[in-house]
Amino acid sequence: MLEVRDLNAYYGRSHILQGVHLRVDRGEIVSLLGRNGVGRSTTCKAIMGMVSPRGSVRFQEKEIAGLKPHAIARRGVGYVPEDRAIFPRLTVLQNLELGLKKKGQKGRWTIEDVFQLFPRLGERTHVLGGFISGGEQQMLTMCRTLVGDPDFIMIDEPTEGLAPKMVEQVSMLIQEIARSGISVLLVEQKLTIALRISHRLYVMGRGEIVFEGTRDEFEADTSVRREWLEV
Amino acid sequence: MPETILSLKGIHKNFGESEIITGVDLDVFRGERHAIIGPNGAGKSTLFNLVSGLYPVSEGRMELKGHDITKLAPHRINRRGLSRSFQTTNIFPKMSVFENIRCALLWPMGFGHSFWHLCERKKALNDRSRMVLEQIGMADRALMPAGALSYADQRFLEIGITIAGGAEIILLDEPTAGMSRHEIERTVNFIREVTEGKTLVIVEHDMGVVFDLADRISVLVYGQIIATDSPEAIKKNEKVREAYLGKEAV
Amino acid sequence: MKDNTAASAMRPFVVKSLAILAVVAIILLLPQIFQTRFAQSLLNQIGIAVIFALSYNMLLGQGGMLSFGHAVFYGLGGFMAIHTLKMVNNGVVPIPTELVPLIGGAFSCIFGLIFGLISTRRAAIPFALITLGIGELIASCALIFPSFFGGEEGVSANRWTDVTLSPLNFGRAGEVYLLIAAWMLVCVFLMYLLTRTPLGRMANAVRDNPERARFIGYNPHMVRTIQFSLSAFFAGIAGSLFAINFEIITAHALGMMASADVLMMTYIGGVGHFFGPILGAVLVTFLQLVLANITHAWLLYFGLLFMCMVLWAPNGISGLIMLHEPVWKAGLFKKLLPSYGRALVPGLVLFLGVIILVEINYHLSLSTNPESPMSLFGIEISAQSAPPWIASLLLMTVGFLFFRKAAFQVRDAWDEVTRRMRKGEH
Amino acid sequence: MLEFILLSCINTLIYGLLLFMLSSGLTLIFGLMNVLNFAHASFYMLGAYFAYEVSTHIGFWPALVFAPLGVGLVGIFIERYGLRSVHKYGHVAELLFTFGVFYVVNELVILIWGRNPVAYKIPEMLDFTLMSAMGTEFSAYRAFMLLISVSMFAVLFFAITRTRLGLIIQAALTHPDMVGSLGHNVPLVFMYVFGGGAALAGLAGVIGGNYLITEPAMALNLGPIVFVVVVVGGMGSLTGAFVASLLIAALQTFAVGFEVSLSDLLALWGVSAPDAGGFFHDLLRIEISHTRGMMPYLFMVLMLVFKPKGLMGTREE
Repeated sequence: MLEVRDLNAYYGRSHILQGVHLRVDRGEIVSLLGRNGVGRSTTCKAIMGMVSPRGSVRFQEKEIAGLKPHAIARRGVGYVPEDRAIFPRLTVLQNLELGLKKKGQKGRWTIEDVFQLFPRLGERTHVLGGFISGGEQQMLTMCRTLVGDPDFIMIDEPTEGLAPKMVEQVSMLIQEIARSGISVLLVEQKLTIALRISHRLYVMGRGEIVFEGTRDEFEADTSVRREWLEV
Repeated sequence: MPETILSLKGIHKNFGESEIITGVDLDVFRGERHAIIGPNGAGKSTLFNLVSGLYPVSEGRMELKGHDITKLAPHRINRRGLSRSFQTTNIFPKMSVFENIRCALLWPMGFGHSFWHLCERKKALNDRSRMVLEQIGMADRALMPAGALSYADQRFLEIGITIAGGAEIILLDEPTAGMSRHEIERTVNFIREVTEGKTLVIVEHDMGVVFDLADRISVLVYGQIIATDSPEAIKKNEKVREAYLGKEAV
Repeated sequence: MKDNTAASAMRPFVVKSLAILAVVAIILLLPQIFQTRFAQSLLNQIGIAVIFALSYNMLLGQGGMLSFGHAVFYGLGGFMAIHTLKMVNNGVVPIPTELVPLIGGAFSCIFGLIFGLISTRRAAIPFALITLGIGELIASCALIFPSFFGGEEGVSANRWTDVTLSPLNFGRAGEVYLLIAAWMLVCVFLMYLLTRTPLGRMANAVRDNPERARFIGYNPHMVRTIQFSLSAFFAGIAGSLFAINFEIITAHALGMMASADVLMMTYIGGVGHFFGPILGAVLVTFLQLVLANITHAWLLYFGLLFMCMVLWAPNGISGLIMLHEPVWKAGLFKKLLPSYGRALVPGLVLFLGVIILVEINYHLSLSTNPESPMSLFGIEISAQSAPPWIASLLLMTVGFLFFRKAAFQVRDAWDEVTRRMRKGEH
Repeated sequence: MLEFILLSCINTLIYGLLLFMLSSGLTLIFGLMNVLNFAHASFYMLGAYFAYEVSTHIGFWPALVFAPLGVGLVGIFIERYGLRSVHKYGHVAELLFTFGVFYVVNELVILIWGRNPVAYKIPEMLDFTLMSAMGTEFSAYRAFMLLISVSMFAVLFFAITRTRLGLIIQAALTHPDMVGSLGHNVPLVFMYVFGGGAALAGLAGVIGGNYLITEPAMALNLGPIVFVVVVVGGMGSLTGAFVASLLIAALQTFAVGFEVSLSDLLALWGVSAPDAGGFFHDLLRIEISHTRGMMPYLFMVLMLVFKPKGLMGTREE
């Protein structure tokens, strides 16, 4: 579904991504792990066209590197950024409506589905986005991207700063998304959820991929963990 | 009884509706290496931004060497002997590496806003700039524009700017972010070396670095410090394990 | 070994001193070479413009402060100087003419300090707006304080006095040139030295990253304020020299358009290098005086030139020159020349088309009798007939198409050169 | 006195709404794109000149439609082929670019229409006295201006709060990147907003150009005042711009009526002004009405000293 080859990105003159490659197949949950500042978010932004990439990004057999973000989004790529980016002056409902690419768009997920799944959001349709809790914001931002009917979605650090109960809900939603046929690239720092729900994992260090493999391979290879992830 | 150099009393900080720091009390002792750890979003960087004066505190009192610094502007706090680094690289990108360091030395060496001295003519200033460059291992790149350095080198320069002035208390915000194990080791040694005899407060994710460097550790969770203790005691602390490291603590 | 290093350390010093001496000699000899009245006046105005533009670059280039009201300090200095001259004329105070610019400068500096405190709290856009407002404020003050600003007709005085330090009495334009040249050399030298002082360095640091500057002990507001008032000082000197040169100054000198002129002059010269504004001042003043005699449309050409610079050469002429320095050193400059040559011809064609269009339009809208024939490049044409219009549009279209093609060739040539230089490095 | 107050109130309202018509576009563009459009008052001038041209050939009513449209197109062209390409050099470069546009438009207007004011007149149809109260005449054209500006704000308000494009604009004010990655073409939206802001300024020119005067200096005269409005109101705040527009209009309108000077005040206290010449003489003789031109700037400077964020500003450094 998504194939990234030799992806490079620069901020000013500093070389942030140095030849990243990764692959996500249909219906898969793939995790991208790594410490703060190794370039995970930049990878997402480069795929999304928000930082100008050099290299190849093929999505559903077509090259998308170099396109504008909105064009990439219209091809079916969704992105949930780390900072959630809820529009604070718009209501919950308006936030969701902006997720639709066209007015009245109907896809795998509709706004009604979202409200059914998360009654909490349904109760607060007319509350301004700036006045809902962090957990609700996380749900809202994921749902906002979902109603735009992407075939592939990148989720950047969805559990950051959430209470354990919310974390549980988020990971359930991610699995739900994958079941509906949407591929997921999950960017995480913590291992707990990533290990539990993803099919394959990539580990990033300093602008390149330093490990790729299945869950079992990852569990077996403790040296990667030690060098690039934890403690 | 060790002497307290930095003391925070009942610090609160809210941005609009959301309260990020919800009552922090902390005493940092002179000469210790103090690490602040905690999950993402716990407010560690915010705490640094409060202490260094970038944000005004909503409530509470901060003292540096016994003087109230609660309402002081960043440059005033800096002049009292507190220097900090940033999590995201924050240097002077268009100026040369040497110039970056030299600028950081101007105020501590008493040049102030003077426009009657020529920087080139001040031997002590230039000697010390070169010394700091040697320390951070960048003497060979002194004339390169700082923006053209590699990411890791920019991180070193960032720390270089922070320690150059010889501040008594140094705050480092995730100095090893984005580095490999190898570079991290180099950085830890370097930090240990340059903060010898000074007070260090460090925010860090990497537990290896924390347990390696710190004399004492504070754990910040949801805007509150739930424990401050020696590394060994923190490792054993049940509350910390539960709140932060999780059940699968490695 | 030791002697060797000392000698090699000495060499740049000697070369530098010789170069400076040569420049001083040339500046002093210039009026001997160009002796017409026009040349005299041009040289005087260039000298003034150089100081003014450099003082402006202390804000824009070195401090990252885009000011739309810098002429305020030029004008205030000028008015102070002219009042001082008047008092000397009336025998109230015996101040030698050579030192009058110092008084104008000091006067501006005081106002610079006051306005600097108000306006430099923030840089970039808010600063630009505030300077614009202060500029307008002072300009409108000019109308209600006639005793200082002289109302519509301005203030005039006589520069010819016996109260001088030197044997000169500044009756002739040539003598004024010496005064201007001397002040110009001193000011250029001082402003150059300023860039190398702690304040100058911190101005750069604050320009690049004000937040970080606060964490190495500096208050960006204070650094900017001091830089701002020093810049006002030099602008005041330039304004005083203007007053001495013309013996009259009006409120136009401190208005918005005067501020715009110095901004555009400096930017065209280039703000990234110290010598940029000097180039800009020389070029623009020259064009201004020469072209203003030939065409009414000078300001339009000036504006278009400025916009082209903003769009395609944001570092100005000096930036363009310095871009070629490494290419020249690598001996690859000749690789670029063919593509430049190919771009030059269509560029000139395009330019010619624009000129014809502008000139016939000016003739139609401004001349008393639009039907009368006009002369363009020595050719008599009628602005109301079709041929010149067609010719102009044709030239513009053809020129544009070929110029675009040539622009791609220039880019390719540059890519090639950069590739080669990279290879050479490794 | 009552008559003066009534007259001044009406003038304030008209002038204030005109100012707001200009500053609303400017504030919106600033809030959205972080571009301070120096050429904004040039669009106002172009609106007046276009309207003059159209109304001499076809009539005023077509001009009311076509002139703002034309100015909007000019704005779109400038955004698409100029501003967007200097964006990569930063905000100062963008400001310099719009400053260049301002300068060149000024010269082009002189080139095409000459240096003298053109005879852009109020349409005869509206050139009569609508009503007069307490000796004050209220012309139909003023009523028309009020009508146009008020209805325009109704449309603008509706467009921003109710339409999908308005929602996208509001969202892009805080998170332009996110709006893009949801599949909305943000650069295109920016272009429309820039064009819309220009058209708004153009409309102000159409209805203001004949009420005031249509001449090459009109952009230079009004431009800085519009900036004052934006600064005083707080950068990027529409409500702030509205309040500041009316405030500054009131300040300038009411100032005209007070022909009182310091020496008159002193005379009230029984002190007669010393008859010395010079600076203090000037100071004592200034009548409040003379300060009309400098009022806005003085107000702005005072504002900056005491409340640098502006009336309703939320932005910090």
